[in-house]
Amino acid sequence: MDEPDLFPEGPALSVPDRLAAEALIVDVNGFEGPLDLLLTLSRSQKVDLRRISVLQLAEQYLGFVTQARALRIELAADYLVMAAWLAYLKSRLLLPPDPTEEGPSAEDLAAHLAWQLERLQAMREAAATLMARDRLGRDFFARGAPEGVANLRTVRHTATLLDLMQAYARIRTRDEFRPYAFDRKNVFTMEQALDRLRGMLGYAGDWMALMAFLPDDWKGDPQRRRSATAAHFAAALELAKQGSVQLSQSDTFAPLRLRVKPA
Amino acid sequence: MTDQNAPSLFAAPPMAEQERMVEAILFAAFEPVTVADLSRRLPVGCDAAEALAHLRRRYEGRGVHVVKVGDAWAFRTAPDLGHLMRNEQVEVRKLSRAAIETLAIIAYHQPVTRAEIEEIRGVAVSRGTIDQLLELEWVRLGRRRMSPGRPVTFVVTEQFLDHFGLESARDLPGLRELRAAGLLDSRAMPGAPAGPDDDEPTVTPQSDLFQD
Amino acid sequence: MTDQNAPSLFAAPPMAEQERMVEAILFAAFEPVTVADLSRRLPVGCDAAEALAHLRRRYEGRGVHVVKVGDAWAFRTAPDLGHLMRNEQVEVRKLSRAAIETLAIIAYHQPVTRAEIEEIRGVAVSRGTIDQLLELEWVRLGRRRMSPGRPVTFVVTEQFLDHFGLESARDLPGLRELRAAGLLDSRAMPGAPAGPDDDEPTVTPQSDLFQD
Repeated sequence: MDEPDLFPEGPALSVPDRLAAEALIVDVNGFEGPLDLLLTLSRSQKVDLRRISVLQLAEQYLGFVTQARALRIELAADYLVMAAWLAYLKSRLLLPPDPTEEGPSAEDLAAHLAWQLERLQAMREAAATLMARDRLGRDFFARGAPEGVANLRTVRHTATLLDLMQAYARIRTRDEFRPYAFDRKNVFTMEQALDRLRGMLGYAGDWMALMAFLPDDWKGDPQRRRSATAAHFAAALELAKQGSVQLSQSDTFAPLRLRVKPA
Repeated sequence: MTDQNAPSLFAAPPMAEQERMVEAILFAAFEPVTVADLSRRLPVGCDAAEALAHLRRRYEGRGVHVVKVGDAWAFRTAPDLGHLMRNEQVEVRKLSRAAIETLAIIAYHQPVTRAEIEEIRGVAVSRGTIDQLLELEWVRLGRRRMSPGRPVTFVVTEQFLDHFGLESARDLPGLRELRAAGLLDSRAMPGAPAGPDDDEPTVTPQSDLFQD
Repeated sequence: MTDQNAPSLFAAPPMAEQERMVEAILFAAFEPVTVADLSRRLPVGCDAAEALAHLRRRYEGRGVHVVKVGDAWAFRTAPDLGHLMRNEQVEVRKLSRAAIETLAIIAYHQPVTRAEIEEIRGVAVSRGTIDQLLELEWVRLGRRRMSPGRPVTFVVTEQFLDHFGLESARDLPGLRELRAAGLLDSRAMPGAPAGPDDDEPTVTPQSDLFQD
């Protein structure tokens, strides 16, 4: 999507609207996402959320984003995604419907957005009602001194679900730091290759192809050959790093050769 | 009254006595006690439910009430007397706005997945928000959703009901109205492709609550 | 009785109301309450001693009594019902770390053998640990494994699900979900690399659980 097209000159806002929008921008960190921002903007329409003008709301939101950019305020990606979507919705709402276009109508999309806002608003109100209820330990109370007569004392062990999940997380996290144990067959390790090369290099005279060091029974099966080759290559690099061998290769993909570093 | 000196093996105590017993058990406990639990603790042949009904009537209008919490029962002080109990008030940890909204969404939409909570709030559920609700034991894990990825769901607990003085999740304030207004439905964005977000249940979640 | 319609600023509530108040205070108090304390907590003009006397009479012969403890007052279960309170006298102790880890492994990987538990935990599992879980009835023996030595396996029980508020062991969150809930990060070792999020136990026996 081409961003400059999405953010045309802001719609003409009245002074109070502009002030309100600026107040919002100052506050941008206080918003919990684009829906929250839309809900706040929708209050300026002072109508039932069911009769809200989504077109007007889209313009307000886009105006907000434009101003935020003018003030060089970094907006999080989800705000910009919503802006792009609203710009699209706005153009769909303004243009006459294209009979060839498939998919939902602009009105359906607008109605869905209005419904999402209404739902969020409803949950906010439900949350407020819930928190304002009479609450245990604040407005009504349980027995302050539950009776535990002391003669018969049995120990009951208990644990919470959180304990259980944390225990499992602890074990699995520990696992992440344990070296992964290969129990697969047909894997030749670098340690094996190092041992093998160290043992054989003493007998090797001048330059010798790396592949010649592979054990015979690791040369046939492709999977085994690959593993042994990789291990020997890594081992050769390791030995070169330690300064005990020299490596040479005449050309790209030419056979790699090595010899004991002359003293 | 049965003859105390020669009680028959299975004669249940008279109802007044059963009521006393239930009264004592509920008084002694802090946590709500289920009828099943009461039955286990009362002598053989007792009718815990009936004794409870008598007890409930006896305490109507008193300073303490018998309240229902999910499937369980407890004595709780009358809410209008809360002002006398300043000494006993416990500081409830202040919940963030995100946590409060998440709690309400779980209560009203349960069982609900994290993705659904995020869709309703229009923002990611930050780390620790659900953790905090789990720790308060107001929220627990429900059944996994039978949809791709089989996401875990969250539901509210009996402690939640107890804390907010609700008999059951059906008694959440305004639940019926919200349901009638379609605000508890799960509606996908029109024309939304059947993408990874398409793990909506075929029935609306909250309707599960009303099936029994 | 004062005139309800024109209460003076300091009119005490009616005695029945004072009695309710004392009832609620005694119920919610952490410790026995003295008459002086009651007077301080009741509205001005109340007669705590008289309200208390009314309350005592009301509870005569009931399942709980108002009793004097030192020079203070408290509700106590009627002595003849003490036998019903046995369940209240349990000392609750947290499960040991070894036991909770073993339990977690059984829950996530069931059916699982002792050798497999030891492999996952990386340490030997003492006999007492599994015995304790068996005794708690959170774990039971499953089918023997069809492998050399036919080792016994362990699975979690219905009681386990009950205790942890789970509908089934399948509802336990996976590693990815634990991480999303912040449970993994909080335990991460210093310098922990941000590992791939796909380390679900795909080849472990637990995968059997997800196939139905």
